[in-house]
Amino acid sequence: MIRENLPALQVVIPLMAAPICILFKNGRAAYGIALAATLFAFGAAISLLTQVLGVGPISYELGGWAAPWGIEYRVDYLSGFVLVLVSGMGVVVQLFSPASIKREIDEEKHYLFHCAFLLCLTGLLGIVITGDAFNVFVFLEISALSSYILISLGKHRRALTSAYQYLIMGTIGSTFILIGIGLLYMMTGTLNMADIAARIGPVATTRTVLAAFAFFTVGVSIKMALFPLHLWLPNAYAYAPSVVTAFLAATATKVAVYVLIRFTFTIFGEHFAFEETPVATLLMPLALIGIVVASSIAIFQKSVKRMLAYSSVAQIGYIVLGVSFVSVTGLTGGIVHLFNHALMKGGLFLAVACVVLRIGSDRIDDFAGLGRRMPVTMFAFVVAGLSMIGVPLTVGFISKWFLIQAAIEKGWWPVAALVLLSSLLAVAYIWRVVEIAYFRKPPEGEDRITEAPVSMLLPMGALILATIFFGLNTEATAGVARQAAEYLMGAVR
Amino acid sequence: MTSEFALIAAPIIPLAAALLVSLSGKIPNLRDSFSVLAGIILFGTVVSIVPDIMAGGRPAFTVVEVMPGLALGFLVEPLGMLFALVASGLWIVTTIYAIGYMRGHEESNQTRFFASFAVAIFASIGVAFASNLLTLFMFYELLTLSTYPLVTHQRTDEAMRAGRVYLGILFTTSICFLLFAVIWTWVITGTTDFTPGGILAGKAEGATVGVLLALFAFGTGKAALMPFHRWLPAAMVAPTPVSALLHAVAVVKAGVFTIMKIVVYIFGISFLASTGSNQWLIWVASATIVLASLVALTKDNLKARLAYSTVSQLSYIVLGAALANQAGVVGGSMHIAMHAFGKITLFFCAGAIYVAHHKTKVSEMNGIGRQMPITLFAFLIGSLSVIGLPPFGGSWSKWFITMGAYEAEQMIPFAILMVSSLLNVAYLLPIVFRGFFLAPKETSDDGHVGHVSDHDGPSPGIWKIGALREAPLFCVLPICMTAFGCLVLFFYASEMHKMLLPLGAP
Amino acid sequence: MELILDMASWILIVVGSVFCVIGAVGLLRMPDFYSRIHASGITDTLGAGCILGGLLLQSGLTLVSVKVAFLLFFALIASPTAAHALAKAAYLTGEKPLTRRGKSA
Amino acid sequence: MKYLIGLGVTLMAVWLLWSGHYSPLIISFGVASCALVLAITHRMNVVDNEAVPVEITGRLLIYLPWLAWQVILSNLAVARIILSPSLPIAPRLIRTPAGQKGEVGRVIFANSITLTPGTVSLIVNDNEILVHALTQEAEDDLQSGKMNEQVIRVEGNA
Amino acid sequence: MDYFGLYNYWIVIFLMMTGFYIVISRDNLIKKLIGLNIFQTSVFLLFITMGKVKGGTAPIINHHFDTYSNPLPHVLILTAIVVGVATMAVGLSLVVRINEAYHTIEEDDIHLVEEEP
Amino acid sequence: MYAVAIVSVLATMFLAVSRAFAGPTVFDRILAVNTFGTATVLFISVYVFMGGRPDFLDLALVYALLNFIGTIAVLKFLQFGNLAVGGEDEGGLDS
Amino acid sequence: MKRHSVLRVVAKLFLPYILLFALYVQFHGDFGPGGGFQAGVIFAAAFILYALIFGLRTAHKVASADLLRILMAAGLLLYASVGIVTMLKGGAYLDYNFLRHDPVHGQHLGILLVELGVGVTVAAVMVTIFFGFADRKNR
Amino acid sequence: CWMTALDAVDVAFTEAAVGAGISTVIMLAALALTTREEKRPKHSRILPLFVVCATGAVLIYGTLDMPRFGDPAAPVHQTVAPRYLQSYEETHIPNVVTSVLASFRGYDTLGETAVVFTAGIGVMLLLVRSKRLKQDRKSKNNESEEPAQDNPKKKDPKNHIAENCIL
Ligand code: NA
Ligand code: NA
Repeated sequence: MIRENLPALQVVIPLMAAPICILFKNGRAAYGIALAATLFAFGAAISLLTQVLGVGPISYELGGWAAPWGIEYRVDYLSGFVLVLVSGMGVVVQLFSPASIKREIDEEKHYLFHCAFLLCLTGLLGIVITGDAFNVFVFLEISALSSYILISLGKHRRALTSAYQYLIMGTIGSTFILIGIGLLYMMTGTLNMADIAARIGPVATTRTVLAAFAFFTVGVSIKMALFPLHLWLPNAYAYAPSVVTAFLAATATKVAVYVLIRFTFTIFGEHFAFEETPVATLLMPLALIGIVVASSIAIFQKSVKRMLAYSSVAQIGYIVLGVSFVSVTGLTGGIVHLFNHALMKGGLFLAVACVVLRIGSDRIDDFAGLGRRMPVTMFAFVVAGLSMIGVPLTVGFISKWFLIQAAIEKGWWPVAALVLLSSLLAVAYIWRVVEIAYFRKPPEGEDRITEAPVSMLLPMGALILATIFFGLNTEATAGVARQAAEYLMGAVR
Repeated sequence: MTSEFALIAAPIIPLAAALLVSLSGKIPNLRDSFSVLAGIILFGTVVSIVPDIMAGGRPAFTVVEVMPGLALGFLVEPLGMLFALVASGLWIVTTIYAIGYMRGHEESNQTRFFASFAVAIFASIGVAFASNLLTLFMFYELLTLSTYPLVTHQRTDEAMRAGRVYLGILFTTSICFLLFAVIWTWVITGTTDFTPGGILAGKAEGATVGVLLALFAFGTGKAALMPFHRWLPAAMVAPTPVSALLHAVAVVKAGVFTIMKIVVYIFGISFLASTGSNQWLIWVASATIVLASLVALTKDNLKARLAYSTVSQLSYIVLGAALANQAGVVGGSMHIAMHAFGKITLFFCAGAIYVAHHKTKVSEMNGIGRQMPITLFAFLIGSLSVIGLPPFGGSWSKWFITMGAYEAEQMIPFAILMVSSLLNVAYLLPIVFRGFFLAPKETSDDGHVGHVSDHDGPSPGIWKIGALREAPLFCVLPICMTAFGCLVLFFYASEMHKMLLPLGAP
Repeated sequence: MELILDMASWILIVVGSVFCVIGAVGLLRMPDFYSRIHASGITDTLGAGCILGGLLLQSGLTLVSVKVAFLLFFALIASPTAAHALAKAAYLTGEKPLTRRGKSA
Repeated sequence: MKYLIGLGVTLMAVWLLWSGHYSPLIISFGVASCALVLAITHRMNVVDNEAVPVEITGRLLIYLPWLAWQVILSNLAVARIILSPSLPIAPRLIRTPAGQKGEVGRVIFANSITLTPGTVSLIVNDNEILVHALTQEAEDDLQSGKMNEQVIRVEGNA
Repeated sequence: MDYFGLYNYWIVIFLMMTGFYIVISRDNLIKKLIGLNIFQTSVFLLFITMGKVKGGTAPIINHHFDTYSNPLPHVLILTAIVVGVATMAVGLSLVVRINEAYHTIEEDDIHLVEEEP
Repeated sequence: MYAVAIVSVLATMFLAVSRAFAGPTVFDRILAVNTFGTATVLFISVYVFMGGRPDFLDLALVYALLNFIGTIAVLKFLQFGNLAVGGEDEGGLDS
Repeated sequence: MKRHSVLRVVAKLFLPYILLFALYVQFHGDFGPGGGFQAGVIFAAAFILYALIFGLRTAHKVASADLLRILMAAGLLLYASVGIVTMLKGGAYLDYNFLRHDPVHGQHLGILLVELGVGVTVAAVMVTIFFGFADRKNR
Repeated sequence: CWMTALDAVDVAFTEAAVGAGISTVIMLAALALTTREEKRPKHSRILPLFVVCATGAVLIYGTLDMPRFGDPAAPVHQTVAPRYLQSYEETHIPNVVTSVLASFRGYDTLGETAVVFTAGIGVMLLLVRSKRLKQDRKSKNNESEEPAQDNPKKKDPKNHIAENCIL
C-alpha cells in the first residue's frame, strides 16, 4: 500500500506532520515529529528515484481522477533527483538545527518553527512532484509563505524588513506565474502539464502564449532570484536564522529553477521556448551578467551571510546559464550544478551557522583567528569554499566542467571565458574569509571561543563529505542529471 | 619495494610529514627532524623508481575515475621522474637550510611553515607523477594554495599584498586559461591522459592548436612567461628558503614542467612542429629571456635580481619545449634540474648574506667575500652554472637547447641564447666581483643599511672567526651541497640525458 | 390573484428603486454628515424594504421567500443599528452637527 | 433554560426553512449545528432575554405594522425635502424622554427612531435619548411621544 | 480584426496595472500591500472573465438551465483568494512588527533608521 | 422591471461612491460605503432573481452580514484607534 | 452609561443566527454557493463581532489560544486523514469513491468531511489572526 | 458583486466574506498598530511607471489572440470543463464548483488549507507574544512601586480621525 502511494505520501506525510507538531506545543516533541517526517520524505524520495531509474517515470492520480481532470503527480528523472535533494537537505538541516535554533529562536516558539519548517519542506516537495500547473502555484505559495515566516524569525530587526521585501517580491512573482498559468489555461483549456504540452502546438505561435511565457519566466526569475530580480535575496539570507538560510539557500531557489526547467522544457518545449522567443538570448546575458555582477558585489560584503547570498545569486546564474544552452550537456550542467550548489552552499551556510552560534556574529572581521579556534568548522568552510571556486575533487569542479564543456561544444568561447573568470571572483570572496580566519590574529580576550557542538559538526561534515564524494563519484549526480536532461530534451516534439 | 608501491608511497610521505610536523609543533627539534627524515625517505623512495624508468617501465596507479576519460591517477615517466628527483632531493637541502635560516632569523610560526612546506612538496610530487591533465591541474592548484602561507609568512602588509598578487596571477591564469584548455582538450579528445606522442594529433588542427597552446602556456602562470611573471618578483618578500622553494624546488619548476609535459604528451612534439603553431611561443620565450635579463640588470635588490634571472631562465625551458624537437625538449628538461641546482645555490647564498649581515642590496655587497668566503665562492659556482659555463651542469642543458634552436633553424632565438648568456654574466658576476675585490662601503654612508645591521645585531649561530662572519652551519652546509651538486651534474648529465631521451622520440 | 401579486411586486420594486436613488441623491445633496444619515436612511429602509418586498412577492410562498424575508428582517435591524453606531461615534469624537438655529449641542 | 429552548427551537426552524434539503443526513447536520450554536452562544453567555425576546414577540408583531407606517410617512417627508430644490432642512439636536424599563425596549425605541428618516438617535441614556432631527416636523412627531408609548406597550411588564 | 470582444480583459489589465503600480511605487508598507491585493484581485477577475459563457449561468446544476459557465476558473480563484488572504495576513503581521521595531512604516524612514549606527 | 431596479441600484452605487470619494469627513465615507453595501445587497438580490436563480440569495445575506460586521469594526477602530480596547469588560464600545 | 446598549442587544440577537448561517453555508456547499472556506470566514466573523462588542478578554475566555491552536491543526489533519483513509481502503489519495460502498455516497461523505476540515481550520486561523492583531496593543 | 455578474457565485460569496469581513478587520487592526500619516514619496516614480507600462503592454499584446469574452467556443470550454459539468451523474452534487474544488481538484484544496494554516502559524509566530516575555514584564511591573506605566506613545484617540485616513 505504501509503495504504490509513495508519490502522495512523499508530500502528505510532512504536510500532516506540520499540524501534529503544533498539537503538542512542545519543542522537543515537535522536533521529533518533524525529523521523523523529514526522514520519511528522504526515504520516499530515494525510493521514488530508484523506481524511476528502474522503470521510468511514475504517474500518480490524486483522488483517483484521470489526468486532465484530476491532479496528477509525476515523478521523472529530474523531479526524482530534485526530490532527493530537497528532502536530503531537509534531513541535514533538521539534524543540524537544535543547537542553532536554541540560540537564535525563542524556546517557546520552537514547535512553531518546526511546523513552519515542515510546511516549507512540504511546499517545495509538492512543487517538484506535481504534474499540474496550478498545483505548482498552490505549493509554491505554501513554501513561500512559510519561508517569509521563517526568515522573519531572525534576531535582527532587519529580518522583518527582509521578510517583508521578500513577501512583496515573492507575491509579485507568484502572481506573475499565476497570470502565466491563466493565459496558458485560456489557450489550451487544461492545467495538466503533459496535456498542455500536447495541446499547445496549434496555439504556440499566438501572442497570448508568448505573453504567458513572458509572465511565467519573469515570475519564476523573481522566485529564483535571477539577476536583476534578486533584490530580495541578499537581505533575506543575511538576516534569517542561520539554519533557515542554509535550508532556503540549498533548496528554495533550486526548486524555482526546477520550475523554470519543467515549464520551459516540458510544457512550452525547447523549440518554442528557445526558438520562437528571444528567451535564450535574454536569459543567457542575464545569467552571465548576474554571475559577474553578483560575484563582484559579494567580494565587498562585510557580512559572510550576505556575501554567500550574493554568491547564491551568481550561482543561480550558472544554473540558468546551463539551461539556456539548450543542449543536453548544458542542461546536465545546470541540473548538476543545481544539486552541487545546494550541497556546497548548504555546507557553507551551516559552517556560518556554527560560527554564529559561537561568536554571535557573521561579520567577516569577526572571523579573525577562527581557523585555530574552530578548526573543523573553518576547514569545512574552506572545503565548501574551494568547491564554490570550482577546485577539482569537489562538486563545484564538476558543475563548471559541464558548463564549460557545453559552451565549448556550442563554440561560445566568451561564455566559457566568463564562467572561468567568475571563478576568480569566487576565489576573491572566499579567500577574504579564509585569509582573515587563518591569517589574522583574533582580538584579545576571545579565548573562550570553542568548536561548535558535535551535533552540528556531524551534519555539516556529512555535507562536506558529500561535496567531495560527489566530486569524485559523479555517476549518481551527473549520471542522473544527464538522463534527466536527455529525457527533457527528448520529450520535445 | 616495487615501483607501484613506491609510486603510492611517494605522495603519502610528504603528506604524513605535514601531519606529523603540525602535531609535533611544540617540540621544534622533533618537528624539524621529521621534516628532514621525511625528505630523506621521500628521496629514497623516488630514487627507487629510477631503475624501472631507465628500463622502460611506466608504473601507474589510478585513484578514482570521476567521469569517463576523467580520472585521478598517477604514472611515472622520465620527465616526471626527473622533476620528482629534483623536488625531493632539493627538499632535503632546503629543509636543512630552512632550519638554519628560520632559527637563525628567529622566525615565528615555524610549524606552519614546515607543514606548508611539506604540503607543497606533496603537491609537487603530485604534479610530477600526474597521469593526466586533471590530476596535474589539481596538484598544480594545491601547490599554489600551499605556498601561499609561505609567501605571506611575515604577515606584514607588504607580504599580504604580495600574497594577493601571487594568488591572483596564479589562480587567474590557471583557472581562466589552463582549466579552459584542459576542458577543451577533453571535449576534443575525450581524454586528458598524458600519452607518448600526444593526444591532439589528428583531432585538432589549424588555429585551434595555436590557441590551445597559448592557453596552456599562459595558463601555466608558474612558468612566469611574460607578461604573467609579476608574481615571482612580488613573492620575494618571503623568507629565503621560500624563495628557494619557489625558484628552484617546486613552484616555477612545476610551471615549466607542466608546459614541457603538455608539449610532449598532449600535443606531441612532431605534431606540434608540423602545425607550426609553436612559432609564436618560441618568440615569446625568446623575448622573455632577453627582457627579463635586462630587467635583472637594473635591480639592486639581490633577490629581485635573482628573481628576474629566474624569469629569464625559465623561458629557456619553455623555449626548449617550444622548439618541439628532441634536442630542445631534452635540453629544456635537463635545464629544469640544472637551473634548480644553480639557482638554489644563489638563493641560499643571498639568504646567508641576509642572515649574517642583513644585507639585501647588490650595492652593499662590496667586500662581503672577505667576511663570507665560503658563501661567496658557492655563489660564484652557482652563477657559472646558471650562465652555462663548464664544468657545471648548466652548460649541458644550455648546449642542448642551443642545439635545438639550431636544428629547428631558428637563428634569431639561437643568437638570443648566445646574447643572453652574456647578459647572465653581466648581472651575476659583478656581485662576485664586488664581494671579493671591492672595499666595503662605510655603513654610515647609507643610513638605511646601517640602521638595519646595527640595530638587529648578530643573530644566534653566526660564525665569527677573525674577519670571518659566515651564516649558521645549517645554512652553509646546504650551500656547499648544492654548489657541489652543480659540479656533479656536469659529470652525470649523460645519465640524465639517457633517461630523458624517450621524450624526444617521435 | 397571481396577476395582482405580480403587479404589486413590480410596483414595489419600481418604487423601491426610486427611493433608493432618492436616498443616494440626498446623500450627495445634504450639507453635513448628520443630515446625510437621514438620506441614506431612505435607501436603507424604504428603498431596500420595497425592493426586497417586491422580490418577496415574486418568489411566492417558497423557501426563497424565507431568505428574502430574513434579508429584509436583517436589513431593517442592521441598518439603523449601524447608522446609530455611526452617528454616535461621530458625535462622541466631536463631529459637530450643523444646526439652523446656529447652536450646537 | 427557557431562553435556550426558545433559541434552540427558533434555530432549528430557521435551519429547516433555509435548508430546503430534507435528507436524514442534512437534517442531522442541522440538529448538530443548532446544538453547536447553542453550546457556543451559551459559552459566550449571550443567551438571555435580550437575545431571545420570547416574552415580547407577540406584542412586537403588533407594533411592527404601525412602525412600518411611520417609516413610510417619514420617508416620504424626507424624500420631498431631498427633491425640493431649496433643500428645506432645519437640523437640530433634541432630547426625547425614553420611558422603557428594560434595555431591549430602549433599543427598540432607539432603532425605531433611527429607522424613521428624519430622526437619528445619537446617545441612548437610561431615561432619555439624544436625537438628531432633520426638520421641525420630525422633531414634533417624535416629541409627541407616540412612539415612546408604543414601545413601552411592546415591552409590557417584562 | 474585431478587438471589441476583448474589452473585458483590458479593463482587468487596467486594474491590474493600477495595483501593480501601487505596489512598486509606494513607500508606505501598508499601501504596498493594498496595491498587491488590488493586483491579485484583478488577476482573479481575469480568470473569472475567461470562464464566462454567453447565455450561461452559474455552474450549479439546475434542470432549468443547460448552459453553465466554466467552473474550473472559479475553483482556481477560490484557492487563489485564500492564498491572497493568507499572504495579506502575514504581510500585515510583518508590517506591525516592523512598525514596532522602527516606529515607522515608510520605506525611506526605515532606510534612514537602519543607516544610523 | 428587474432592469429598472438594476439600473437604479447601480445609480445608487455610483452616487454613494461619489460621496465616499468626496468625504469630507471619514464618517461621511463610512456612511457612503455602508449605503453602497446596502445597494450591493439589493443588486445581488435583484440580479439573482433576474437570472432565474433566486436560491443564490445566500450571497446577499452574507454580504449584508459582513457589511454590518465590517462597519462595526471600522467604527470601533475609529473610536479607539484599535480593535483591542473596549467591550463589556473593558468599558464598552462607547466611553 | 457604561455600555453601548443598542449594539450589544443587536449583536446578542444576531450572533446565534450568524453562527447558524455559517454552519448552513458549511453543510450546503454541495447544493449552492458556499463551502468550508466561506463558512469558516463567516464563523470567524461572528466571533470577531462578539469580540468587538463584548471585549477581547471575554472572547478569549470563549475561545482560548490553545483551543484555536488545536482546532487549526485538527481541520487540516481531518482533511489530510480522509486521504489516508481512502488510501487504506485501497484507493488513491483522496479517492472518495472508496469511502463508502458506492461512489456517489463516497463522494458525498468525502466532500463533506474535507469541507468540514477546511471550515474548522479557516475559522480557527481567522480568529487566531484577529486575536494576534487585536491583542498586540495590550502591553 | 461583480463576480455574480460573471456567474461566479462561489467566488462572489468568498469575495464578499473576505473583502467585506476579514480583510477589512485585519487591515484595520494593522492600521491601528501602525502610524497612518502617509508621507510624500521623495524619489521619482518614473521607473515604476515604466515597469508597469511595459508589463501592461505585454499583457495587452497577449490579449490580441485571446478568445472573445463569453465565447462558448473558447478552448477553456472545450477540454476539461464539459466533463466537470457532467459530473453530476457521477457525484450527484449540483454545485460543480464544490465537486471540482473538493473532489476533482481536492488536492489543491488541501494545499489551500495548508496555506491558511501556514498563515495561522505565521501570525502565531509573529504577533503572539510568548508567555515568558509577558511574565517578565509583569514581574517588572510588580517590582517597581509605580503603577503599571502607561504606554508613553498612547495617542489621543481623536488624532486617529485623520482626514487622510485610508478608508
Ligand atoms: Na432615521
Ligand atoms: Na463550494
